[in-house]
Amino acid sequence: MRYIRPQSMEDAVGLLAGAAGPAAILAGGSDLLVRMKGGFVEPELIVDIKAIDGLSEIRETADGFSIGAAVPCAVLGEHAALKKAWPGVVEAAKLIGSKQVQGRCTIVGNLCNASPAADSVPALVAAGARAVIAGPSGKRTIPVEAVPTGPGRTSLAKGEIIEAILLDKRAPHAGDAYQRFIPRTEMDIAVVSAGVNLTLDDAGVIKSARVAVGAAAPTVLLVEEAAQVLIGSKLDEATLERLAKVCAGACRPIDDKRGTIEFRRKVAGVLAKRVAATAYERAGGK
Amino acid sequence: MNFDPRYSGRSFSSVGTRPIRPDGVDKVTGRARYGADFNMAGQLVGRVLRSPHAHAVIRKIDTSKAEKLAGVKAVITAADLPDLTDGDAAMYDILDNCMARKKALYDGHAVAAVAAIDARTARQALKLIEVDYEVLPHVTDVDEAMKHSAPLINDAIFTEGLEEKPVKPSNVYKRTQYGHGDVHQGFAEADMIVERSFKTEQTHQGYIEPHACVASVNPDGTADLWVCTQGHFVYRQHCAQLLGLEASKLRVTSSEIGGGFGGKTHVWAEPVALALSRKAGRPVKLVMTRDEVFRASGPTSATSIDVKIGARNDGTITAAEATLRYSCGPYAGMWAEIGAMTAFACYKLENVKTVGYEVLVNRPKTAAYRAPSAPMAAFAVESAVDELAKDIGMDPVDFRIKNAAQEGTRASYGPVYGPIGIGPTLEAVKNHPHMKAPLKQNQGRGMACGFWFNFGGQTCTDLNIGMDGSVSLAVGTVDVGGSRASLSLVAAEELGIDYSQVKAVVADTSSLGYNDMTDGSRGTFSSSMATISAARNAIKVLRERAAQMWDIPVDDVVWEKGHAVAKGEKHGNLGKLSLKEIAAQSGKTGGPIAGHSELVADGAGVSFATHICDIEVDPETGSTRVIRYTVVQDAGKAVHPTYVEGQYQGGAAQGIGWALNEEYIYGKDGRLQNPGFLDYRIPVCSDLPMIDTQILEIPNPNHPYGVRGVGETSIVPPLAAIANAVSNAVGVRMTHIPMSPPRILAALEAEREG
Amino acid sequence: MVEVTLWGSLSAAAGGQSKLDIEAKDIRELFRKLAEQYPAFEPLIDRGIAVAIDGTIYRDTWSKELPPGAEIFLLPRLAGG
Amino acid sequence: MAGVAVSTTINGDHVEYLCQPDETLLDVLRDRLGLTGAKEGCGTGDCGACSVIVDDRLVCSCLVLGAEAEGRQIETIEGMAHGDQLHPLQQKFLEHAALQCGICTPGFLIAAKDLLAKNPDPTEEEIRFGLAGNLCRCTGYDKIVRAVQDAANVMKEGSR
Repeated sequence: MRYIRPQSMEDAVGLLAGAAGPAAILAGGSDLLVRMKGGFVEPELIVDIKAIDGLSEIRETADGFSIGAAVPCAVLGEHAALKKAWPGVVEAAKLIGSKQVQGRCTIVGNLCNASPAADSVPALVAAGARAVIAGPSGKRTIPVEAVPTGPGRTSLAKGEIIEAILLDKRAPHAGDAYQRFIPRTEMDIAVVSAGVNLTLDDAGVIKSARVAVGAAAPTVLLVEEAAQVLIGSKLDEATLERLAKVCAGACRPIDDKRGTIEFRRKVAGVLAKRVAATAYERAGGK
Repeated sequence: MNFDPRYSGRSFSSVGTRPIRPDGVDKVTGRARYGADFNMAGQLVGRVLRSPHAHAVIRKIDTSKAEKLAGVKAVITAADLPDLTDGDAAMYDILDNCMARKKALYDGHAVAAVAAIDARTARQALKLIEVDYEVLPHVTDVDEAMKHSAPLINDAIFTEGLEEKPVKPSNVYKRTQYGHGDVHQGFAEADMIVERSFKTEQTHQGYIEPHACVASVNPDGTADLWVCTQGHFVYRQHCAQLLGLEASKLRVTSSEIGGGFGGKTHVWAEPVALALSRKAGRPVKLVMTRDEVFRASGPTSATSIDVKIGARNDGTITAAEATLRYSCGPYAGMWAEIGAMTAFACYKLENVKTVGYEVLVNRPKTAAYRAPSAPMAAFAVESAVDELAKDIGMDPVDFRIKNAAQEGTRASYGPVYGPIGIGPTLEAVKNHPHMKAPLKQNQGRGMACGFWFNFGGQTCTDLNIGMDGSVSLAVGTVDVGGSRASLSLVAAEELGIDYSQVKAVVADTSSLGYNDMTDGSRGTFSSSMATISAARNAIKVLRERAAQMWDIPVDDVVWEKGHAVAKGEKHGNLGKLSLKEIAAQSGKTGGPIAGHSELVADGAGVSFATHICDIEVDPETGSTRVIRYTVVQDAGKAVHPTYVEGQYQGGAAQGIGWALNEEYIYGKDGRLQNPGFLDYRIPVCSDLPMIDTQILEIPNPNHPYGVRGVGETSIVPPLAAIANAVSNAVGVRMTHIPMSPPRILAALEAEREG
Repeated sequence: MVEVTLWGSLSAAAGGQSKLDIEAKDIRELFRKLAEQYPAFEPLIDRGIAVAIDGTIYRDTWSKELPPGAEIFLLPRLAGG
Repeated sequence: MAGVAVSTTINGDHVEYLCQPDETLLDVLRDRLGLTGAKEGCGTGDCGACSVIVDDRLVCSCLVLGAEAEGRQIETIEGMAHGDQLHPLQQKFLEHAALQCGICTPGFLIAAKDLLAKNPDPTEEEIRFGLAGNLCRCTGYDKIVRAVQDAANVMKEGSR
């Protein structure tokens, strides 16, 4: 086993692309070290990407925000502009694990771990976030929902590294929100979760919407039909009920140690309603 | 021994105060040494290979590849732990649980172990051990295991306690029955009867410190064991017997212990570590991972309980009956029996009958967990009691007060009670402001009572007085939650000196006589009795020395407030001698001054508690929040009230976790699905409110200061108190613990659908 | 002579009797005579039997006297946490 | 497996060590440096008993590789008191009996120190959520929360 801390993205990509055995990328390590401890992975090479220039920064650009792959989730919560623009994304990132874990874990790691229950992913999907990927054949940018392909699997090719997550600049009258259901108040993995991102017109009518549901299918679901339910409404009671029904219906959950199929369906709808209401309020709707 | 343990009704100057504990500074600076914090020269790392199967015959184990791996110094299997139990069935079960002999009986059962130069090598070696299993059908559910069609776990088990010995073996080890009167007659007299079935899932003590030990066996047959345990003397006996060592040559040192709650009263890894050390010829450190702690140590019983209670319209209970089925893991146990004894212990009953069934399942060997077996029985009984009170239109507290046991009541488990605290705790609850506080929407209030026996047991204590007048107290019960502070207070009280002059330590097995396990809430009860006795013996010596110094008869010297005082007209000018002055002269008056005590601390008074809690339920998700919680419990006499409160709060928190979220979840393959703190959900800080406590002091007549054990009872009422609160919040009776959100939501949906 | 009540699973060891009259002055003598009269008790005594004398439970004080007229219950020895 | 040479700062002291690439910072602290104050309760970041502060961030040392400590500033429980002067949190934990078995105590103290550094005047709810990554099985948290509240008051007065 080797541990290497490259200084440049080129070196990191080269190391990963050239690795003979299994290789792992280390940013926050809060998933990787747990899997190593349990004997589920035994990487031959660990590439620590934290020394790479720019990867530990949040940059505010003309187009929005670029969040480096090595930025711990705790730092997202400390970035006032990001928090103001994308409160749903930040609250999702701040729900992962404990304070201790938030000092280390990253949203890119959360995405690449490819758990259907990952907290930050439904919020990122709802936000329309994109992932910037560096690899042996250059850079590409894809929507975040295209990264996980199933539990523990991603669309990344050998040698590819996500270097940043991009979030758009906010239009006026926009808001997002995220909630998950957990049995305790902290320290749990989402049993089911929902993220909603809304833009309103000047009259408070929803003109665009994205709704994502987590822990309800092998990957996070982007529920187009739910967005259609919301668009054109002012989030009246009937709309919320329809939203709940559509989200519950879109779920393809399983029974496991964290919850039942019936529970996940029902609560997915409940959360979607609650989250939509919060997002609507944040967007300035009443 | 002429020690008089009777309650004296004396007043106190040290006992009842709240000083800082003697081991405190070490614990806040990181210096205190726990099980895994000790190292020896040349130490190896031990690791255990565990069965992935719930039930399998071990056909063959090939360790040859592991033995050849560089850095591996010993590999052992059951063959390295020959059966020396000499027909002692309980010891044989312990041996088999430490290392499976013919069959692996649960997911996590140890089958082999290695000692290697480092953790990585040890892990690799485990992978090189080849075990040939014949996988058998398994059963993990307590009700399923009782069926005739269930896979048989041990074909030598023929249910004991039946009128006739059964012809076929089964998974039911034993049937037991308790009670008196005629329940048929009693139910015939009832105006209202409640009858319900309940289930509770298996929980773990959840101590934060995994089991850890360092074992060193020398070629001359002597050995040392450093271990986190609730009873190092018992561990010595068990390990010596299983390894064929002489007990006196095995020195066991009790490290600081990072929680036990009953789970560190049983040996698991220690005999294995000793066997590895013996084979490798080097010290071996063996520390369980959290996964191993959940899969292989600890858990309490899963249960299935039927309860039937009848009452007249005036609120008098006329009959009470319960059938209790408790899982024991794959070995014999007495868990249902304890449940059957405790179930109705809070009440004055003319007609009562309880039947217990001990059920074998393919889960880890059931271990004691804080008032073992009582919380589940109390959950079933106190739920039914609440429902019955509601059905006849009586306030639940008044209903319980009307039926509460009192001095002279024949307990449902047999004997007649002396002075007890159930009535006073109920009266205190009735008058508590918590009971009158307003509730909001979706909130409910529940209350429930709990009982635990409390134990005493064999206890040995040494009290040595230094030449500077300071006192060292060596005790043999383990300090699991501040007992060194309490025992120092007791020594100071009895000697009449200041707390700061006393320093208590837990002595190792070679430095002190035998002490029973620190269990049954006995630590402070038993060791304080032995400390009082040791102090009285020391005072006798102090008086003799003072008499020598004054050259007067010892009968003329009395001990008052830390001083020898010469009594009588003729000694009027002698004044008094302090403990310090006498100690300073001890070298010239006969040598060191000490007091020893060895006794059986019997007569631990039974203990009762009543809890109140407010719960808020989210009717859309089944989520619960504990809004407010109050514990009222009898302590006899609170020696260090802060640590008594701590016991009340800690027990309540464990009960809250059990009631709401903690459970062992097995897959269809018989494997434990949640062996970690992520999915075995013990309460976190933000889950709980402040836990209010009220200490009642109804003196125990069998202890000089009136002390009763306080450690365990506080976990008994919460399951029922919370179930009653949830029921009052949402109008649905919850009969399955834990009341996790999916279970509550399912119950609510069922109710809505009618 | 004291009257001893056998409780729980213990009565089976005395052939189903739940009450016995035994001439014994202390717990030690009680156990000795029980084992003599009912050999099935011997392993149970080895495993541990608790004696309740007028409501107070004794687990190990074999020297404890049995006062005449006292209510005496034999119970299985229990585990604690 | 090639060892990694690490040069770092622990409790203000310069420290150098060689560790394996898969060895955690917790293993290094406990097994190589003799700093056994941080405890391994789970090894998976779920209990907080191994909490340390790395460059002003509270982390679980079981989820940090020893190799990652290169060039960092690490604070452990062993560095919390100044000489014979206990930190106010340590003193208040003793006074309030905010520990029973004490195995979680080093982790709680480190986490509470980090909490008060970032929020000197926390509400009860902020304390409870701020310490939710640290499990205690003995106390029910009541006395821990009270000790942190009391320490916060003392520290505020001290800084005035």
